[in-house]
Amino acid sequence: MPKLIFELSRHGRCARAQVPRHIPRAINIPKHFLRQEEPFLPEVAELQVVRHFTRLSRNNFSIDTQFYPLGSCSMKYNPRGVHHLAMLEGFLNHHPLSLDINSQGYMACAYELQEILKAVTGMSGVSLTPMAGAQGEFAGVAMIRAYHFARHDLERKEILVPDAAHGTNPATAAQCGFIVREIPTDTEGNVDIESLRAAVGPQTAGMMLTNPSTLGVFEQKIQDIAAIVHQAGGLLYYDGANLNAILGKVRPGDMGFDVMHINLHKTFATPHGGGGPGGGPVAVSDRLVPFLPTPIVVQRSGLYAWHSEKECPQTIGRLSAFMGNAGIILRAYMYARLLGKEGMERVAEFATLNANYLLAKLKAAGFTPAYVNRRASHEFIITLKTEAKEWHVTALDVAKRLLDYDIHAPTMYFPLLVPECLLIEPTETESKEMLDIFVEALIQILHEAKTQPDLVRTAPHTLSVRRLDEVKAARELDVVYKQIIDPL
Amino acid sequence: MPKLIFELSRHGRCARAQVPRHIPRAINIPKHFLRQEEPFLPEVAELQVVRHFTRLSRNNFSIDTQFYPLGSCSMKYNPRGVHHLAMLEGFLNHHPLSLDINSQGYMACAYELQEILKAVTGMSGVSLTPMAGAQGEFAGVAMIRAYHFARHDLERKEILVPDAAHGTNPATAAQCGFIVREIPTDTEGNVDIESLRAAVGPQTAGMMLTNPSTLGVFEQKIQDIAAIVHQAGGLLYYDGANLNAILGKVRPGDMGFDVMHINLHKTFATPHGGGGPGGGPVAVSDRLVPFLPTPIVVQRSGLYAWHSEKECPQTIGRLSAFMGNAGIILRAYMYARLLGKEGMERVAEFATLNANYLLAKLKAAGFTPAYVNRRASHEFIITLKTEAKEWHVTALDVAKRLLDYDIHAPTMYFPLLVPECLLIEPTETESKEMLDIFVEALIQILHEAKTQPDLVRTAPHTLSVRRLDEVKAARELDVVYKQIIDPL
Amino acid sequence: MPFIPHSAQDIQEMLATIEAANMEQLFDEIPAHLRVKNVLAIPESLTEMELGRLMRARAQQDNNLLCFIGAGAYEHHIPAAVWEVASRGEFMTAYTPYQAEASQGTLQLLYEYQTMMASLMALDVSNASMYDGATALAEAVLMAVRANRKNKLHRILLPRSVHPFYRQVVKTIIGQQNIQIDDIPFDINTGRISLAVLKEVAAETTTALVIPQPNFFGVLEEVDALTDWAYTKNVISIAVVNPLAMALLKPPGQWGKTGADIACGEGQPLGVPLASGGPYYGFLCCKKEFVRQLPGRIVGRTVDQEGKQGFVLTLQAREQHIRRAKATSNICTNQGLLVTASTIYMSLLGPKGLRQVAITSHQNAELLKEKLSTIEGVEVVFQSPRFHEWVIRLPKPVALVLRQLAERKMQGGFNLNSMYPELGECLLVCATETKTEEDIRKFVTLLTSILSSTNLLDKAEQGGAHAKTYL
Amino acid sequence: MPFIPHSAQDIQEMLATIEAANMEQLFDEIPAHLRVKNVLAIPESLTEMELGRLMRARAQQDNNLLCFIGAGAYEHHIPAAVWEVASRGEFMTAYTPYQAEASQGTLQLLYEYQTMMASLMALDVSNASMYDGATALAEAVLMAVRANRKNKLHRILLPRSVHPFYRQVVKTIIGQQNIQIDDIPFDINTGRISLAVLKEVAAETTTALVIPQPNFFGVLEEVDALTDWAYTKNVISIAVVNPLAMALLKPPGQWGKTGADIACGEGQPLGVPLASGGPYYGFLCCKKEFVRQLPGRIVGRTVDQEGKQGFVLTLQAREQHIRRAKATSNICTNQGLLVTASTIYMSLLGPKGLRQVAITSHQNAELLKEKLSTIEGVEVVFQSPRFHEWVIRLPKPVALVLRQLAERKMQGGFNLNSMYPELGECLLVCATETKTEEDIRKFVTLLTSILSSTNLLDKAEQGGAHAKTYL
Ligand SMILES: Cc1ncc(COP(=O)(O)O)c(C=O)c1O
Ligand SMILES: Cc1ncc(COP(=O)(O)O)c(C=O)c1O
Repeated sequence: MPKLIFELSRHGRCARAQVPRHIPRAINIPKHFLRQEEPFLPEVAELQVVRHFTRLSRNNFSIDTQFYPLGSCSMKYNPRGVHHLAMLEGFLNHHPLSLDINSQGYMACAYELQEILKAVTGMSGVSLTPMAGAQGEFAGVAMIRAYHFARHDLERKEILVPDAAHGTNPATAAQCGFIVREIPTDTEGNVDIESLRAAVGPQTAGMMLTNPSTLGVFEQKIQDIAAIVHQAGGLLYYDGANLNAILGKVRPGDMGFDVMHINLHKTFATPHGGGGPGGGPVAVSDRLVPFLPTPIVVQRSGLYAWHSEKECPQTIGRLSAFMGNAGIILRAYMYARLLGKEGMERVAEFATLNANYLLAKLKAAGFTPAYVNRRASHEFIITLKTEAKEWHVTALDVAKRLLDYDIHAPTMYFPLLVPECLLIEPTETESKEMLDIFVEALIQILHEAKTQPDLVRTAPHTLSVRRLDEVKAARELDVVYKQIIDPL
Repeated sequence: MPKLIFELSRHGRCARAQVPRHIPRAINIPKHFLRQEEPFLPEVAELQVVRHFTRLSRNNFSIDTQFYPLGSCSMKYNPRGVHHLAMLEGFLNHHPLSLDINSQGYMACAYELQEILKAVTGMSGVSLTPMAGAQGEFAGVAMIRAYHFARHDLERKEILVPDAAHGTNPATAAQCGFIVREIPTDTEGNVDIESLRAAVGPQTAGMMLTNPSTLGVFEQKIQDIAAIVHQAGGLLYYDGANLNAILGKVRPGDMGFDVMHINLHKTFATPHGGGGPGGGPVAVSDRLVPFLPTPIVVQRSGLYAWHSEKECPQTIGRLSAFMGNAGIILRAYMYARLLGKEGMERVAEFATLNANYLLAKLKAAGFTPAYVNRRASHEFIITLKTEAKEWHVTALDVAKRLLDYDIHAPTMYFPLLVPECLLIEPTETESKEMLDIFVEALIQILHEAKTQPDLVRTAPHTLSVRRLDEVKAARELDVVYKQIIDPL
Repeated sequence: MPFIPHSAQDIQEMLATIEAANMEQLFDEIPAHLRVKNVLAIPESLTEMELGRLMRARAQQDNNLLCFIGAGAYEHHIPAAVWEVASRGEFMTAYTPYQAEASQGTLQLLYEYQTMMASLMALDVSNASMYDGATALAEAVLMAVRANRKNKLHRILLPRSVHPFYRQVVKTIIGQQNIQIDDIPFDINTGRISLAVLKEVAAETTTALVIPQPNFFGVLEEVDALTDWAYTKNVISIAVVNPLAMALLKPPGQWGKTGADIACGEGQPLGVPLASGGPYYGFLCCKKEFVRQLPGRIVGRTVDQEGKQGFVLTLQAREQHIRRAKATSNICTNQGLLVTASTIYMSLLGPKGLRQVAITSHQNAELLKEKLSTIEGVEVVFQSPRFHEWVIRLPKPVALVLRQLAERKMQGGFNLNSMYPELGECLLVCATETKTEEDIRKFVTLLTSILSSTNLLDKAEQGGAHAKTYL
Repeated sequence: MPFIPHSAQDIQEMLATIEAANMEQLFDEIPAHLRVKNVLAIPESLTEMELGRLMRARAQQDNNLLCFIGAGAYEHHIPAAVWEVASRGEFMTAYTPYQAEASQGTLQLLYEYQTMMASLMALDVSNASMYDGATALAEAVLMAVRANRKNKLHRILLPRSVHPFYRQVVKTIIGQQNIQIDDIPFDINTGRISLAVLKEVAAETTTALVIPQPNFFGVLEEVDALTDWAYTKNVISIAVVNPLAMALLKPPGQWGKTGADIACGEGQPLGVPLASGGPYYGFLCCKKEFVRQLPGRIVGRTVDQEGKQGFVLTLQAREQHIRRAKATSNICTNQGLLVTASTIYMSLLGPKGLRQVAITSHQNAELLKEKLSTIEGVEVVFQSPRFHEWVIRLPKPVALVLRQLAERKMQGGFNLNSMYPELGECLLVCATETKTEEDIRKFVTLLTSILSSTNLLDKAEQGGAHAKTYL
């Protein structure tokens, strides 16, 4: 492991060519406003910086270097051409508050992406401003709230979520001031319809759902669910994290959803940057259009213009200082244009083909799918319950051991309701050979679990660090160099 | 190690988004001109290509990732800003045969670099066209030939080179039709003056020299050498590979050289690309100006123009289809502007400081310098003669073992006259700490050589491959996949 | 098939393994009548070459503008090394570092970032990023609310000298909860918060005070006094600052006697391009007693099985994927890559370089101010110390002037008209270290000529319809 | 100090270690009177920001030209992935792979390149690059000379249908040795080599025949007949080809009954930008019996101590650093990074994609030819099959027409006037896959209007002084 950059620091060093020339002019700021001592930033030369961070980067798995079957995350190829074009100086140097006449290039892209997202979702209105899925969820649930409010339907205080839902769903509902109520899943991975029926009522503001669900199966009774929620006066929210599974095949709007977000960094292949940025546009049916967050691009006599609070008096408001992650919007737009309508459909087809192929191979190799009778969507779950019991090798151990095989681990222990689970999503951009290599690795690890379980339990062995002590990290909080914080 | 890209190939695959759209038009080429079967190129998808070559890149040492004290190569930091600006579309899309009025931006840079190179070399004329040091040497020696020829001095058939010279020097002289005569080095690393005196005569066309020499010491009698060669009617060639040592301190023109090349990829920090490209501009004193290779940029009433055969009737001619490695010229120009005049001098100062510091530390640690009494220039030699004899650990072994310490090996076994030698050049862009780490590593290896010599003899141990069989490679020639060539 | 590697033979073999007759069958669990019937209303695919032509033309439309707009997004020189390294596939195409052992690069970098940002703010801890400056402020407010359990109703003092868009975002985000926002007016002469007004507005239920530095008008607030006042009133102080300015100005952790409790703001000035408004990132730092309220990801240093140093995401129990409805925030995907760029940027500049960027920006802004104030009819509005931005009043309608400038590719500043109608025809102007004397001269000349032209109104009205931004 | 990390303290400590009083003392072996006395006549240093402004302005000057020039350098779409990956520090900032174990990335890539290029040429082996196409041709000629020891005097048949700059370079490089170059005229009707003429010129001492495909005029040579003729005369055949065209056209290894012996050319069309003429790279392939004559680096596959596959530079005994004055060439630094880009380019396109690029270029060129030949007075000169370039004759002076086009940022082609005066006012025009119908329409419209304008001569003469390139 490289040292910390602070350990390379020497007083007086910096990247000289980057420092502006000294101007012989006074600083017109009274002294009591000024900083007295320097912040603790590293003092290093340009080569040291480039070498340090280049070396750090090499201590990462990534799509560009490894297969990354991280369920629910759609880690597909991020086209380099898209990134390259988004870095054109005309885009990079453009100020967000430029007048419209100086912004038509960018606005054309944003406008067209709004139209494309309407087409793929079957919705009537789109706002691109949410900066990730969770913020899209926030916007969506806030719109549900605003909708009921506008109709003076003020007692709807509950949002329903399946027990399999992603953590952002309940967290969002809570952040919007709702009470969260969990709906159980039946043995086939579907929402338990009877429980749902029992749960809805005049207090129901809406339900958040993803379909296919995070269990990797398509919710077949989706129309029943929609009917139940709608009849109770609630609205249906579609968590678009799994849109990759159905792109061009079936549309949330057609399934009865009222509002949804789209994770551009998943389905639209924008790079995830080791944690972000993302993009979480929201799409809505007619009745929610007035509530969309602003700004929104409109086309008016051949010119693009921004619509904001003034033009959208019922909007839930603004979600970012400017207009969201514009560069991600640009990239998603370009990806959509590269794919075109045929390409969109192929995404779902091949994502599904890859997932079902993997599932079939793993089943044949003796792994246990969480839902044996179901078709996999673009992802699926295997449970290592038996293995954990028999050989005391957990899903975590298997995941860590996979890293030694130079493959990123699948999502572990999510959804929470399936014990010792791995959620596996290969995506459409991986080749059959890569999938075969993955299956081989898992078979090998299963074998190791039986024959040398310690090897698996103490994995990884080949990376820059062995298994890390998370408990110590949380107990002896060290989150800032040289400033160890006492346990709280 | 990654597989070969051909092993990833599957019939029918390619990076679809990169293939031009089919146009419904006939191909107006008779069949007998056409290729019948496909070339053996890999058929792979875009992600596979990006992943394959990204992974390959990670199997390399480089300046961006490691200390690289490769003597004679000046592996210093290659400023990223320079690369970035050279990739501006206005530069990349510019055709070499664009009319001058559409080329003023590039030509301004080339012209100014010519002027800068004159200033740092103390010469009167510069041509940027040679594409690397060796082609610069070719141009230089061809000019020497043309010079004598123009004076009807037709019997000068010999070029002198010191025994320490780089292989390109004799190879170039031979390629120019000269007979090569080696001059021995004295015990202090200087050219043996008596031998030189004995060697010159009416057959002497010139002498090729670098100063400081490839032995890492400054040739103090350079003016005597110049006088001897000049009195014999020969011209003096300066191999600019070591210009980094003297930049802004002493100039070849002032030392009495008539002609020289400059390795832009060394002294001017253009990236070496794993083998190239480089740049090898030639600079000459007055009397050789008419013979410079073309094209050359001139300034004429505020506009830049190309001078070529027509304006330079005595030129040795053209050395490349267009005007040499234009992109490298651009980068060298930018580097020179970032450094400015003060920066130029600092290059020599700190390159020399680093080399002498390393030398002092290594001496103190018990290593044997090739020239104990001499000041190191920007590089220096240690000889492992004793170590080789005592512990049967060679310079090659030590070099390979250094790789395990995550440091690139110095140049080995060059110059040829010093046994078991390592030629060490740290360059000015490395920090003191890095040099200390290097010294520590060498001390450690020396210790290993004594205590566990096999560890050193079989190094490297930590890279993707162990020591490679070069003899087999040459004997069982396999230079094209699936087409093993029989031993010839 | 762009980006899909499957050969015809692959497809056959895979379908055979699945025991599916064709691709269609893979979707047999989807009710047939729900399936998309018509072809999607989306254009046909483009090749990368075709896309390149389209996008170059679009980028060209918005290119080569000279920019004196600030207002929350600032043009600074970004060393090429920043994005050359940040764009490496291993940083750019990685997911969140859930598998710590396979993500030490990102994790160590984030730990370094946290250290740098906390130190720049002179506070104890930093998280690994929020979406942007505005949402960071909203989250800071929510932190304060969570930290102060004694109040049932929470009132937040939110001065009007805070960026108007930030205030809007705060309202959108915390508006869903039982929190009241009190707008604090600014002193019309100084352009800053007046302590007297503050005292009037404050109440028992006041939970937090937001203190901008510099404020939206570029003016420096009397942060010491404000922080001290908050401390004495048991009000949590939330700084919202330009991080670059903190290399020159007193940082939040040193305001007043105790320092501000929380600091947040927009990270964009530290190596992130303007890029039409994003992706940027919000930073959020606080005193250590608030760390459990801190939303978002936090990286901690720990050891591996062999005692070797390593880094992990820590305190995850605060986060949505563990605590679900009780999480400190719903944020999941954050702005990691931007933080990567900023960390490289701060490393290149170091404390002295960063300070020099701040100083040069300030100096250029002062120069521009001097020059502009010599134009007849142009008036500098607030007479307080400024950082690199300030307000001028024009003798003609700002919208029309900006429009005329824009037609000549000059972006003269941000129109305050609709946000602060009480100020009249005011413009917020900014200069950073990127501006040369030549740029400043150009701007002054052009503005002079526009202001002295008599037919300004006629000309501009034709185009007036398009003269707005997305306010 | 840009790029120099030393702090003041470092310097002190280091000088102390060296036992030097100051920096000056480090240069004490240099005779004092030789030292530079005056400050170098070089401008002061710029910051990266300042340099950026300067270089952006310069790039802008030469930007946005529509290009129909070919003549040895061709504009093709380069997938972004090519240079995004080739520019990675580990490829770009590595030296020659002298330490094989630490350079397996570069070495494996070169092995893959050799395989691709040899296969594209249908020959047995390839080296790892020459400087450019022209020097590759010169080296190919030298190979032929070395391979043919029976001749004392060597005569090389070098057709005038070969790129004139290549012919000049060959003369510069081999002109230093005892080799005679025989220019072979082309048939004025077909634009290609006539076998009859060849037979006349050939002599006992003829060592090699150079065969271009397509030739400089874009015309396809009758390569089968030429190769067969050379074979029967014991003359070594050297193909000089556009490598991209070889995805569509018959490759050198399949010419005639035996195939050409050596193939070389310019690698630029395979993923290398125009960039004012370089860096490009030359490729050089041959039949296996010539491998010991092949200059430059060659990578071989071998095994390590444990039998694992690995790659090394091989046959180094041919090279200058071992064989010195007897080396096959003096080349040392080559064009590795360009080969890296080309290898990525060929991998992305594959055999079918590459063929499609060639076909589309051909089709666009044919379309352009049709359209241009409808302009009054414009005449297509050679009636032979072409690849993507061809010659037209104009009714007005080419130099003046080009100048007028250039003023409107249209680059109409390469002026053949000074190289081939016998052809009259001729222009070499090229279209590749990058040209749209719209581009072609623009060109035709502009040329039509220029040719029909009556005052062409007057207007253009004013600027005529600058209307030349570096011919
Ligand atoms: C099912 C699901 N919903 C929501 C989200 C949250 O999206 P984001 O990370 O873009 O905020 C995720 C992200 O992993 C997810 O997988
Ligand atoms: C001393 C010396 N001379 C000449 C050369 C040849 O230069 P190039 O590799 O640029 O052709 C080198 C390169 O290593 C060298 O070190």
